Amino acid sequence: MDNSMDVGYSADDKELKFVGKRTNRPDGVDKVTGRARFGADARLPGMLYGKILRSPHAHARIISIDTSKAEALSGVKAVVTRDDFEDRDSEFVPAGEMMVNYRDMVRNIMAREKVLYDGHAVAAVAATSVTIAKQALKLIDVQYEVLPHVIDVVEAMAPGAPLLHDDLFTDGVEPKPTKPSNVAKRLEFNMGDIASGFAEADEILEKTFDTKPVHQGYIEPHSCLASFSENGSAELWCSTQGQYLVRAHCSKLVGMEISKLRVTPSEIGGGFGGKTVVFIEPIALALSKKTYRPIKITMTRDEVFRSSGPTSGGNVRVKVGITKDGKIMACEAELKYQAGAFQGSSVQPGCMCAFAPYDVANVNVIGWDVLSNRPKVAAYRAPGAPISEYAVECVIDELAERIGMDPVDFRLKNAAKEGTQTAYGPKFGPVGFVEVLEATKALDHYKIPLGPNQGRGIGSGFWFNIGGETCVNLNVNEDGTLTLITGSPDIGGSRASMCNMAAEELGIDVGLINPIIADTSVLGFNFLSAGSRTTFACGLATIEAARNAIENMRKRVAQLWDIPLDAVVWEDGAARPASSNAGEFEPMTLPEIAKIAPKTGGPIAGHAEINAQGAGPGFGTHMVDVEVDKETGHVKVLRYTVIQDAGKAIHPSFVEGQYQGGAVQCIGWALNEEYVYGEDGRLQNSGFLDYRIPLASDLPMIDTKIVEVPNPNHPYGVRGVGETPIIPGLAAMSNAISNALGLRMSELPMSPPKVLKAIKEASV
Amino acid sequence: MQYEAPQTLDAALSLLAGATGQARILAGGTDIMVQLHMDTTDPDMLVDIKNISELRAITETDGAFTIGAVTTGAELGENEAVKKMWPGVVEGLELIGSTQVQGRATIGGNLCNASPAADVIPALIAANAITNVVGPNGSREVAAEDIPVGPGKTSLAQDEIVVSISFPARGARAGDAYLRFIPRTEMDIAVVGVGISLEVDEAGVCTQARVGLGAVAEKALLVPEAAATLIGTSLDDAAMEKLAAAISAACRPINDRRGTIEFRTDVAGVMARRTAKIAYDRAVG
Amino acid sequence: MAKQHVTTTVNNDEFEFLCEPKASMLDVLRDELNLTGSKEGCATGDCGACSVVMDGRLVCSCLVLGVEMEGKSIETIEGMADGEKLHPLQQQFLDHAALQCGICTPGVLVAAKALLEKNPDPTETEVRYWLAGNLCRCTGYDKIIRAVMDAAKEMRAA
Amino acid sequence: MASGETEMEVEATSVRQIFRHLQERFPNIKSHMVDDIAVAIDGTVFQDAWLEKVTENSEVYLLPRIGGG
Repeated sequence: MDNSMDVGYSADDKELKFVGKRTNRPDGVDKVTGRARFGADARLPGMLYGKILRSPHAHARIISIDTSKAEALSGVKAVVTRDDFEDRDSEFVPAGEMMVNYRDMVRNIMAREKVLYDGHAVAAVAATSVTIAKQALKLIDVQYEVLPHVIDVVEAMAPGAPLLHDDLFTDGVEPKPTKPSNVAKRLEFNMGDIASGFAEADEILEKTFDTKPVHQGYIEPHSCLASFSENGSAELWCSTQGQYLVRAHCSKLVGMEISKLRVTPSEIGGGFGGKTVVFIEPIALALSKKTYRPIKITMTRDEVFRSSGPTSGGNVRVKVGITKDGKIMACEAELKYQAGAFQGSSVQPGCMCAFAPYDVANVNVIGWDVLSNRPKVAAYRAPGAPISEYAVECVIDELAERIGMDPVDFRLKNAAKEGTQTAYGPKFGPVGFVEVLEATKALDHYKIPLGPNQGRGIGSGFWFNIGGETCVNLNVNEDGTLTLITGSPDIGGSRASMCNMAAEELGIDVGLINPIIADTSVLGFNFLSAGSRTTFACGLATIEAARNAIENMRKRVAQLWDIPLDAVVWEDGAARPASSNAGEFEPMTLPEIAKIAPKTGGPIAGHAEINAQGAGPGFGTHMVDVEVDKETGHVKVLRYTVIQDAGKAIHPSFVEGQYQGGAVQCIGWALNEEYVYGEDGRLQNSGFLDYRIPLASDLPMIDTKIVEVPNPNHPYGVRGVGETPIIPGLAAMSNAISNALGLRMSELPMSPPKVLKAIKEASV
Repeated sequence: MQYEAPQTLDAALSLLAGATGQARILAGGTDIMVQLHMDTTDPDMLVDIKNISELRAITETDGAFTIGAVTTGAELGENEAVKKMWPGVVEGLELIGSTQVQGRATIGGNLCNASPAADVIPALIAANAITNVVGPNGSREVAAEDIPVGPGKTSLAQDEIVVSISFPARGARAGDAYLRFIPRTEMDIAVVGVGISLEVDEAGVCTQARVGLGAVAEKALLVPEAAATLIGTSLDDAAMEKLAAAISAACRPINDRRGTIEFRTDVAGVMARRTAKIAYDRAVG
Repeated sequence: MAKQHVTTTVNNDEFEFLCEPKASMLDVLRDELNLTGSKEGCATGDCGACSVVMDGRLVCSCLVLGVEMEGKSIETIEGMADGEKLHPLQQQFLDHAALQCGICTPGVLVAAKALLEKNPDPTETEVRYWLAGNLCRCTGYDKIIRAVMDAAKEMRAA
Repeated sequence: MASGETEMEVEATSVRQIFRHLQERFPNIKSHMVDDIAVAIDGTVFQDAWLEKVTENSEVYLLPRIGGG
């Protein structure tokens, strides 16, 4: 991107008409009438149904796969197994989200030498009906040699643990190990002198925390519809956070040129990071390539839990030293994160975020990326950060209590601000943590007296936010309306935000802009709707496209008026002479310019192809009041407030929505959500009955306070808001329960059996 | 699979009697539909009994209620007379699942599904409810606690149908209640469930009591030794402690994804005390 | 597996179709009648995304057999708006931004409508418990509850 | 950084030039590591920005790429 892009004006110096307003959501009516088409809502003539055979074992060698009986069943049109996917070399390539190793990915979508987790795909069938496809799966004979398995992260690191890959040697340790293990990687971040930092501390607290893997829990199961043509090209419709990443992965896994695969994103029924990778899409393409018929695959809810990409569970040791007046002197942490069956957990961002909210001179963070017989993890909102920051925020809270300091004051005293050196690299630019904490202190919520068995907890959190590759086209239509074409799936109202920004730039009514989410053939590469980038990065591109369209319209008018381009300005949706010196001209409105466009050089559009840089970090704090039933361990959430720096809320309703949704995901993660495995290594709660996400009846209203400390790298100051809200709540909940009970818990979820056990142990 | 929806009890009985292979009765379907989806049941015939009028009726004779087996939670919740007399039974049925499930799930279905954690069964046991069963050889009466024999297993033959459930008439100073423990506030399967029905004399002393206990054994249990701790008391603290102890002693739960042995045993006692208090307050009036 | 002939009414339109005895009403609505507004989130009655009203009762269409639709009257999300006029609940959901991804929205709206027909003046707690079987992962329910309360108010005033 | 070095001065006018210096100085750095690195220039984070300008006194930090959910 051209970083010198003239930002024009800051959010403060002009009355904004649409930015910051609660405008109508362009896709809203379709979504309240059932018309909107999500992943499973597509169908094509001649369509076949795909079903996937999945491993019943946590860990087993595949001796043989016999598909002959299935293939012989009437109505079965194709069967694919590992033999239908070409092996890939082990090579890490950047593919957007994280570094990707296609050797692993080809094994994750279809097991090769071994099955590595309960639910790992082994074969897939295409048939004329779902019923026949399911029958065919039962006819596939897979011979397994069952191997010992390991589920827990600490057990997986122990010597002698069952090995998932005998060619995995820990990266990042010296000397390089000669024996394989389940530990893929060690990483370390250092700053200052940790030993002398602790030496200067008056109080030191060291504790170890445990969290369980949780699932993003989007309500829409993965679904796709693939159609391969005899000419070697293919179309793919799917529910994804990034059609371009789907295209990149699928073209590689299926073996086709990128230009020949056209991916259309459906409306997406939730993702939260879980729809940033591919599972069923390459399989549908492979089945379609065999049959030249459209193939639809929709996961069941059971498959979503067993076979998609939940997030890591983690084991985190934190040690923090402070002076008696509350200055943090040294911070140390060791993070062990589950990656699942293949390397690549979110331990790295977990390490980077751990102490980022605080201005500390001496920091040491060590991370371990650990494999076990679970599905390969995917991102889940601020991947890695909630786990490490939960542990840190619990320790911070307990230390504040020890020295008798208010938990908000303690954080304020140590809060990162502009110029603070982080342990992961940069010094912060302008950030809003202090403003967030001051807004927290000012809340009425903070002053409400608590009753018996009630407690209040605070937690804070940090996420980087990101930019990335983005393309936007803005077509000026002949009637003066505009079509805004972006490549970022709208996962929570982003179309409305884009229209707000475009309308603000163009000086026209927001209702004149119709936004479209494009398929991969329309625009250049767009990164995912993830990492809290969409409003920031797609917003930047939208603004640039709007300014480009304005410039093109000014050019036409300058030519018509026969005056220089810089003598034509754009104001309130019309081209006007810059001053009376430029000449006497009636302003030309956008519709007027559009109407005569064919006669002034042809259609008018604006466009932007950028790699958005300079995302602004996001800080947030959650405050929660709970009441604990001391006889049962049941926790009731009484009040909840989210305070977060948005930079600028382009559409406040959807910013609040991100805060509220993130907070409730925190409540679920903190209280009840967890993957439960049996002794046999099989998942025991692969449905919404026993994977207990919060219900409407479990919750109070979720109050929000939007703080706005503008990001200087965005014309309106946007930071991005989607990730940060899932970080602070885990510790806030833990600290609230601790406060209610007068004891400290150090594991998640704080489900009733665990809370009751903690109460009983404390009373002994 | 063949689906039949007979209009009369006789037609239903002859379908069941004539079935080759496995025939299952479809009431509200909130369990069978899940089993069909998960491929854990594959019956040859489903006999939908919801169109049979005797199975839908709610009648009262001198304070004794008979509730048709396919009465749904939503329907029972709208019946003020039953709610007044047997609030605990209604609570048990109404706690099952969501509003949506309430529109389907039936009292007879919940009983015959024979889940150890079924919500209505402890309440039925406490209420001393009698199940009216018909089969090819005529009708018989079975105590509610004798219907389930293990997880998903009943004492009924494949060709028998539960027509209705009868509740005895009782005195003015009587009350019942059902409470369960779940991790959330709705939608969960009971980790522990306790139904208690009792009667008191004019002085507020408990004269009769029955206690049903769910989710802590292979089937819902009648716990007479727990009931005995209440009789002759005004549910004072000492009696409540004895009740909790008796309940915990009756528990023989398992560790599973919903709770631990230790937790279930503890919380069963807590739930029993709370349930008894509600039932007592209702009895005293 | 012999299919059975079923005649039913959906959103006041009569339909006839042949139904596999094991197919759920949700499968029939989506695959036979092309009414894809009802969503499958779980197929086990745990998420409420497939909520419809059958003969006046709110049910999960995944927990009803397609063959049970015989002679019944079904209301789905597709029948909620009156021509181009949205139902007050639909409009309030838009005004409150009570949806993010929108996958749970049809089920929530159908369930909320059933509530307001039964209880025009529900408390917040009553709304929360009525909607406990409608999972939403995006919103934290806050704006949904506000939208339902405001729609109730609007409908009472009408 | 390799061989325990954590700070160095390089002459460069762009991010790409900094990466080239690094690879010359530490030949063991694999190309994917360079691909997997973001930079912070005077407090602002840049990812995949080879052509981004740095000035004489720019403070440049290397950090891992960041994704998100």
